[in-house]
Amino acid sequence: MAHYIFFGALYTVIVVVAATLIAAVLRSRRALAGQTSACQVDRIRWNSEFHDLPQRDRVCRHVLTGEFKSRECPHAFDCRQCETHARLLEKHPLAPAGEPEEDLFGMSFPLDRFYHRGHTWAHLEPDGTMTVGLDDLGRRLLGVPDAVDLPLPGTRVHANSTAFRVCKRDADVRVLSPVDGEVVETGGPGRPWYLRVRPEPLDVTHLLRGSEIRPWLMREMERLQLALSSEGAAPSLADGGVPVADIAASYPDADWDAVCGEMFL
Amino acid sequence: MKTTRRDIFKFAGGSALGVLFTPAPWRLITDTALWSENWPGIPRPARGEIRAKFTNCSLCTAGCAVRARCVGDQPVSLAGVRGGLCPFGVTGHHLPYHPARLRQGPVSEATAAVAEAIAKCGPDERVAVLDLRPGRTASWTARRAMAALKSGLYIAPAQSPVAVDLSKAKTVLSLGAPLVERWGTPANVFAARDGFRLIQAEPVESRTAALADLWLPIRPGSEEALALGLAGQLSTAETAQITGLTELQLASVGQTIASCRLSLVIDKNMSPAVVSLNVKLGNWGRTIGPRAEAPVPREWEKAAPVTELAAVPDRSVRVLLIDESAPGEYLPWDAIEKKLAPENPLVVVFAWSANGYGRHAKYVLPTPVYPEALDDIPSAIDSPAPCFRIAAPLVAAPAGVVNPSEFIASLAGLPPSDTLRERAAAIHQAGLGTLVTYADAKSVPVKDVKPDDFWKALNAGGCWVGQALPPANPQAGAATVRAATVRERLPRATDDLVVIATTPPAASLISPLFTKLYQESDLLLAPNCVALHPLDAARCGIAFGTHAILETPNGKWSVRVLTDSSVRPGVILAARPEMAGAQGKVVRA
Amino acid sequence: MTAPKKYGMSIDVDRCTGCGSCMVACAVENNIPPARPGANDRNGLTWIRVYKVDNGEDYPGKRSAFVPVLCQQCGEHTPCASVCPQQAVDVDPQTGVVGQMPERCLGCRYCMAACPYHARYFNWWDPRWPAGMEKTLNPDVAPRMRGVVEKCNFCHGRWHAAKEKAAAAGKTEIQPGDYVPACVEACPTGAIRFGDLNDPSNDLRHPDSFRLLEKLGTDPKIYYRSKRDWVRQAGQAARPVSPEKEASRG
Amino acid sequence: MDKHFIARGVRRCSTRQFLLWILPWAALLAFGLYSAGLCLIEGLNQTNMDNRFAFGLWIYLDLTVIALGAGAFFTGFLLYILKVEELRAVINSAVVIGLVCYSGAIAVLMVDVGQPLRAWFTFWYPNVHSMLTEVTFCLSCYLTVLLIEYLPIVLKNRKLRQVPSFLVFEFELHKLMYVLAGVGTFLSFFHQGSLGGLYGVLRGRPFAFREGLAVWPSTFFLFIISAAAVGPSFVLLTTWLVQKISRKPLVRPAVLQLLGRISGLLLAVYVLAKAVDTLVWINRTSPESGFPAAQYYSWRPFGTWILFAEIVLFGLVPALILLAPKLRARTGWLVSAAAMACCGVALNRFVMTIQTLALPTLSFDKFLSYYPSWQETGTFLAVVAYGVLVYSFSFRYFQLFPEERELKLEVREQEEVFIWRTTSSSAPCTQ
Repeated sequence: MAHYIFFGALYTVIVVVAATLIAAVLRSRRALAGQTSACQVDRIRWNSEFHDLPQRDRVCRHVLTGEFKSRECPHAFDCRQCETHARLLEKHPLAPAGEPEEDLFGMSFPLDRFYHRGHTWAHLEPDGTMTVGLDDLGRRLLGVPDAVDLPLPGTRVHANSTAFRVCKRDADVRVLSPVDGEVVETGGPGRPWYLRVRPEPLDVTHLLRGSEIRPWLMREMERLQLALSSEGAAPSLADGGVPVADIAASYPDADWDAVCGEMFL
Repeated sequence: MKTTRRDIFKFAGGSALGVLFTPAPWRLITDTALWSENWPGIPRPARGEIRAKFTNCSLCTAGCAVRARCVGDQPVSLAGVRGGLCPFGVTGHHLPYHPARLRQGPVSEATAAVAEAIAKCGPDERVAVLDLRPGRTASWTARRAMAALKSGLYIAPAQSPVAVDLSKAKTVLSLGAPLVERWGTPANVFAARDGFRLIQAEPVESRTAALADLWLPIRPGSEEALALGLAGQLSTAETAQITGLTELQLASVGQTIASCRLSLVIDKNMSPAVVSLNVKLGNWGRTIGPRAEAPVPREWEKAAPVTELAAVPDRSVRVLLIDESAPGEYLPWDAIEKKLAPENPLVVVFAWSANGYGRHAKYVLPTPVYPEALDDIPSAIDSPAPCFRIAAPLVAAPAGVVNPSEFIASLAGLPPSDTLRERAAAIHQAGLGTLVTYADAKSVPVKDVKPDDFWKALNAGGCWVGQALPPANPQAGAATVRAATVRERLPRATDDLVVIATTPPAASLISPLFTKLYQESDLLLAPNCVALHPLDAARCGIAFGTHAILETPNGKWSVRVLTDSSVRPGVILAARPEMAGAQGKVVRA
Repeated sequence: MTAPKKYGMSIDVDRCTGCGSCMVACAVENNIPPARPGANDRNGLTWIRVYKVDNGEDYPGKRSAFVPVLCQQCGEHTPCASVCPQQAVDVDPQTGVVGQMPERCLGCRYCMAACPYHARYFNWWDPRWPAGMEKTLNPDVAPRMRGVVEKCNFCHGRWHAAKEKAAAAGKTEIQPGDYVPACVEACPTGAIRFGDLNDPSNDLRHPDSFRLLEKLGTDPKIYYRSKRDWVRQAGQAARPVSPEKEASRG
Repeated sequence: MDKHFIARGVRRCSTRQFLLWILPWAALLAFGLYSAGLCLIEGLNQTNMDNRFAFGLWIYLDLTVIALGAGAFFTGFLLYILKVEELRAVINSAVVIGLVCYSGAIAVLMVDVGQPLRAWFTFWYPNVHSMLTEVTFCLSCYLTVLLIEYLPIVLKNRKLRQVPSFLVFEFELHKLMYVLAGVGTFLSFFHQGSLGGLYGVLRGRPFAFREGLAVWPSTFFLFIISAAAVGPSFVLLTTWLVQKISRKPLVRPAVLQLLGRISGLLLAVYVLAKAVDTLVWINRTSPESGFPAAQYYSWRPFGTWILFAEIVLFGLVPALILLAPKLRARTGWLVSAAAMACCGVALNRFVMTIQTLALPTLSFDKFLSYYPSWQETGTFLAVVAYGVLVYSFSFRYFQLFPEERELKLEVREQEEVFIWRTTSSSAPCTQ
C-alpha cells in the first residue's frame, strides 16, 4: 500500500516536470517554426527588454502630455492596439505644436517626422516609402559612428525590433526600428537617413509627434544626465545643458555602452 | 527499396525501445551490484571437499583435543572436542602464515658452530639445553643427548611435582593461579567449576578474580606468605601485615578451607609452600597427589637429570640451545644470561619467530609451528592420571625448518629414530590405561588395541589415559619453607611500582586476528600497553591513552598507558612477561 | 515449508571469563580480516564484542563482568531494517534472523546510527590478510569489500550448511545440534547457548534473564543472565559517570 | 572584456577585480576537491568517522545547508502560488541559493556513502519505509526542478538571449514556471520533513526519537516549519551581504523587511511547536523508552544550555525582533535577527546529528567525542567555495536582482537632479 502511494506521488512528480519541460520545448519550436517566426522572436525580445527597463522609463506617452499623473505602458510602447490611446486621441486630438520646433535644447526635431522612443524618426516620403534615421540626440550620442551594420535591402524590420546596429567606442548599439516594413534602400551616417522602408501596414499611431516631443525630450535629457553621471562622468552637460555635436567625445571616460544602453532603450 | 539514413535511425530507435521491454537491461542493472562485489584485491576463499581432522593442541600444556575443519588438506577452522578452545587454540591454524614467522635460518652454520664450540668446551664449561616444556618425548631425547655429551646439561623450569584433581574439590583457594584463564585443561576446569567455591587471592582483579566467588586483594608477591600464614607457619598478625588483608578475612578463609573436607589450595605452579599447606589440610591423596608421567622405553632411562636454572652454576654454560618451539613457562633472560660463560658463549634458539629469546641468540633456527609440528603434550597439572597425546601435523612444514630434538640428537650422535613411536610402543607394552578416540568418542582398554592401531589412533588425535599413582609419602612433594626466606622474597617497599604480567605468557607467535581482542576492542591488554590505577597515573602525571616509558630492571619499553580502577594502586599491569618485575616506574615519553 | 523458527541466544554473564574465544572464532568463521594499523576499538570489525563492565566502584570494591554484545536480532520494529533505503537489511521470517546483504549496501551507515547496541560495523578499509593466510578463509562466506556495513547474522553460512545437510538426509527440519554459531561453539565455559526460542524444551528464556535496553521495545532475541544485580542494571540505559571514572574504564 | 555578457544598464566590477575575488575561492575549491578525491579513492578511513560516530560533519552540513536552501522553494511558493509580487525582486537570487545548497549537499552525500557507485540502488530497490529513500527521491527530483528554474536565469544573459531559440525557450519556460514552483514546493515540503524524520524515527536513539503524527515523527513537521522559517532569513542575509560586498542597492528595503516578517511569523510558530514537542519528549517519549531525559544533559559539554540556546536565544528572540515592525525597520536589527535565526536552525541540526550520536545508549558505553579530519573539513569547505563561486558568476553575468537597474538610477536621481535643474536653467519648461 505504502508502495503505491509513494510511487504514485513520485512518478506524478516526474511526469509533471517532464511534461512542463517538453511543453516549453514544443511551444518554443512552434514559435520558431512559423514563417512569422522572425516577427515573433522580435516581439518576444522587445517584450522582455521592455520589462527589463526601469519602471520610470516605461511610462505611457500620455504621462508626457500630462493627461495621466503616472501610468505604465501596458503595450510595450506599441500604441497601435491600445484602446486607451485611441480613446484619448479622439477625446482631444493632438494640439499642433506652436512655432516650428527647430531648436529644442539646441537640437533640431523637425515636426514633419514621427519619433520613436529609441531615438529614431520615421518620415513619410512622397513615394509612399518611409525614411528612417537617428534623431538629433541620438546622432549626438553616437557622433561619428565607428561602424554601422545595416540590413540588406529586402529584409523585413519590425517596430520596436532592431533596425540596424551602430558601433561607437566600446558601445555596440542596436537601434530600434520605428515602423514595420521592408527595407528597400540603405543610407548611412553620411546620408540624411539610414534606411528607406516600404511600410506595411502604414501605421504610425505608436510614434511621438507634435507637442509630445518637447516633454519627452525633457525626460530624455534627464535620463541622459542620470546615465552620464551614474557612469561616473562629469556632473553636467557642456554649455548649459545643450548637448555638443559629439557627446561621446566630450565624455572620454564614460562607459558609453551603458549610456547608449540606457538611451536607446 | 534503398535504406536512407533516416531508416537506420528509425530502426535503431525502435530496437532500443524494444529492448526496454525485454528483461535483459533490467537484469543487467541488477547484476552490476554483484560485479562491484568482487573487487580486485578481495581474496576468494578456496573451495573443495570439506573434512574433519582430529589432533591435540600443543600451544600450551593443556593439550586440548581439536577438531579441524579442512578444505582439502587446509584447515580453515579449529574447534574443541570437549568444550570450546581458548582464543589461541581457535586461531592456531593461522600461525604458519604469521608475517613474523621464521622460515629460513642459518642451519648449517649453526650446526658447524655448535659442533666446534662443543669440541672447544673447557673442563668446567657446559653444553646445555634449555627446554621450556619438559616432560615431552622431545625432552627425553634432549636429556639422553645431554647424557651422551660429557659436559651436557639439561635445564628446564621447575615442574610441579604434584597434580590436582579439581573435580573432587569443594573449595578452591587460588593464590594468584589463573585458574579460569590458562591453568590446567580448560575442559576439566570448567567441567568442575560449578562443583567448587573459588576464592582468588590476587593483587589485581584478574579474569579469574572477577569470576571467583570471593576475591582477596592481597599485596603483590605475598601469595607464599598467605600460604604460610594459613599453614600456621606465620602469625596471623604478620600474615595480615604482609598480605594486606584483615585478620578477620584471614580467619574466615582459613576457617573455610579447613572446615570443608575437600578443599584445595593452588598457585601458579604448586610451590612447596602450597603443597605443604595442602598436606596440612589433609588434601593429599584426595584433591592433590603426585604427578604421573606416561611410561618411556627402558633404554631411555640413562638420561641427564633435570636441572633447574637456579641450580646451574653462574657463568658456566658455553653452549646454550634453547628450545622455544614448545612454548612453556617464561624464564627472564637476565636469569639465563647469568649462567652463560663470560667469553663468547654460543646461544642457539629454536623458535617460530625471532622476537622471543632469539633477540639474544647468535643463531635463530626456524622450527615447524603448530599445527605443522609433530610433538606430544605431557599431562597437565590438573590431570592426576598420566596421559599421552600427540599433536599430529595438519599441514606440511615448509622446507628449511629444523626439528630441535633431531638437531640435538644428531649433536650427541644418537641414532636417528622415531622416538614418539618408540614411546607409544612402550606405553602399549605396559598395557595399562585406556585409549580415548574423539572421532568416534570411544574409549577402549589398551590391551584390546593392536600396536599399529594404537599408533594410528594416537596420530588421529587419540589420547592415552593411564592410572593415577597411589598417593605416596606426602612429604615427598612438600618441602618445608622457612618464613624467613619468604620475608626476604617480598618486594622491598620503594616508591617504585610492582609490575605484574596479566596472564601467563602466550606463544611467541599469536594469530593476526588477535587485533580483535586488544586493538579493535579493549578486552585484552595490548602487548604495548600497561594499565595503572588512575591515582598512580595521576601521580606519574600521565593521562589515559598517552605514550610513556616503562622502566624495570629487565629493560625499558615504550608503552601506551591505560588507567583502570580495578588495578591495585602501586601496581603496573603489563601484558608481556618480560616486563614483569618487583620494581618499575612509568615516566612520560 | 517448515514451522518458522525464532533463533535466539542465552548468555550467562556469570560464566563469561572474557577470554575472547568467541570474538576470534567469529572472525575466523566469517572471514573478517585483522585490523589495519590505524584501526581502534571504534572502527574495527567485531561482530561479537565482549565488553568489560564494572560496578562503578574503585579498587578494591571494583567488580568486573564480561558482557558479550552481538547483533541482538531485534524482533519488533527492528531499528536497522526499517531505515535501510534499499532493502539491504531484512528479517528472515523463517529464522527470525536479521540479515545484511553487503552486495546491496551502499554504505550510508544509517542503520548504524539506528542501532542502539552498536552491533553494526562498517568496512572502513579494504579487507587484507597477511600473505598466505587467505588460504585459511572459510569457503562458505564471501569476504566483504570496503564501504559496506556488516554484522552478526548467526553464522548464516552454517545455517545454510545445516539446511543442505538436512535436505541431503531427506529431512525438512534442521537437527538442533547441526546449526550452532561459531561463538557458541568456541565458548570454553559454555556461557553462550543457542537455540530456537519457539522450542519450549530449551530454557533460553529463563525467567531471571534480562535483555539489553529492554524498554526500547525492540524485542531482542539475546537473553542475558546474571545473579549480580549491578550486572542486570548495566544491561539498561546509560547512567552518567564522572569524567575520572569514565577515564578509568580500562 | 566580458562586458557584453553583463546585463545592460547594470554596473559590475572590472574583470581583473573579479578574478582577484574568484582566485582564493577557486583555490579553496581545488583543495576541497583533492580531499574529497582522497576519500573516494582511499576510502572513508580518511575521515574521523567510525562505527559509533557513523555520521559526522558531512551529514550535519547536508541538513543545515538544505534547511538554509529552503528559501528557494518557499520564496517560489509565496511568489508563484500565493502571488506575493514583491518577492519577484529576490526570486532569482533565491533560486541560485537553492541550487547551490542542494547540489552541494548531494555532492557531499556522494562522498559520504561508502559505495557511491551503488547510489542508484535506492531507486532500484527502494524501501519506502525508510526516510532516507524519501530524502533521496525528493532531493534528486527537486534538484532537477531547481536546474530547470535556473535555466531561464541563464538564458536571459545578454549574449545568450541573442540566440533566437534560447530567447523563445526562456520566454515559454517562464510562462510555465508556476507549475515547477508548485512541484518544487511539494517536493521540498516532503524532503525537509523526511530529513527531520531521518532522526525522529530512530527508536534506538531515544535522544532523537519522537512519537509520530500519522506516519511521521514530530520532527518531520518541525523541520518543515523551521526550514520554511529560516529560508527567507537566509535569502535576506545573502542579499544584504551581496549588497555590502558589491556596494550597490539591489532590492528595496521593504522587500527585505517583508522577508523578515515572513521569517519571523514562521519562526514564532516553530518555536511554539518545538517547545511543545520538547515537553512531550522530556515527560513522556524519553522516559517511556527507559531514558530519563535528565541524563542526556549530564554529559559535558552538552548541558541544558544547548536546549535554551536552541529554543530561546536563537529561536524566540529573533522571532520577536522580526515581528516587531520598529526593530525590523532597522537594518542592523533585521540582519542580526536573520543571522540568529539561521544559527538557531544550524544548532538544531547539530543537536539532531552530532549530539544524538555522541550520547551513550548502553550503560557501559562511553560518551564519545568526534573531530572531523582535514579531509572532511576540506570537502566541507569545497561546498562553501563552490557556492560562493556559482553565486558570484551568476551575480556577475545574470540578472539576479531585477530591480537593481532601477535602483541605481533612483539613487543617482536623488543626488544629481538638483545639479541638472540648475545647469539646464535655459530650458523653458523645467519645473
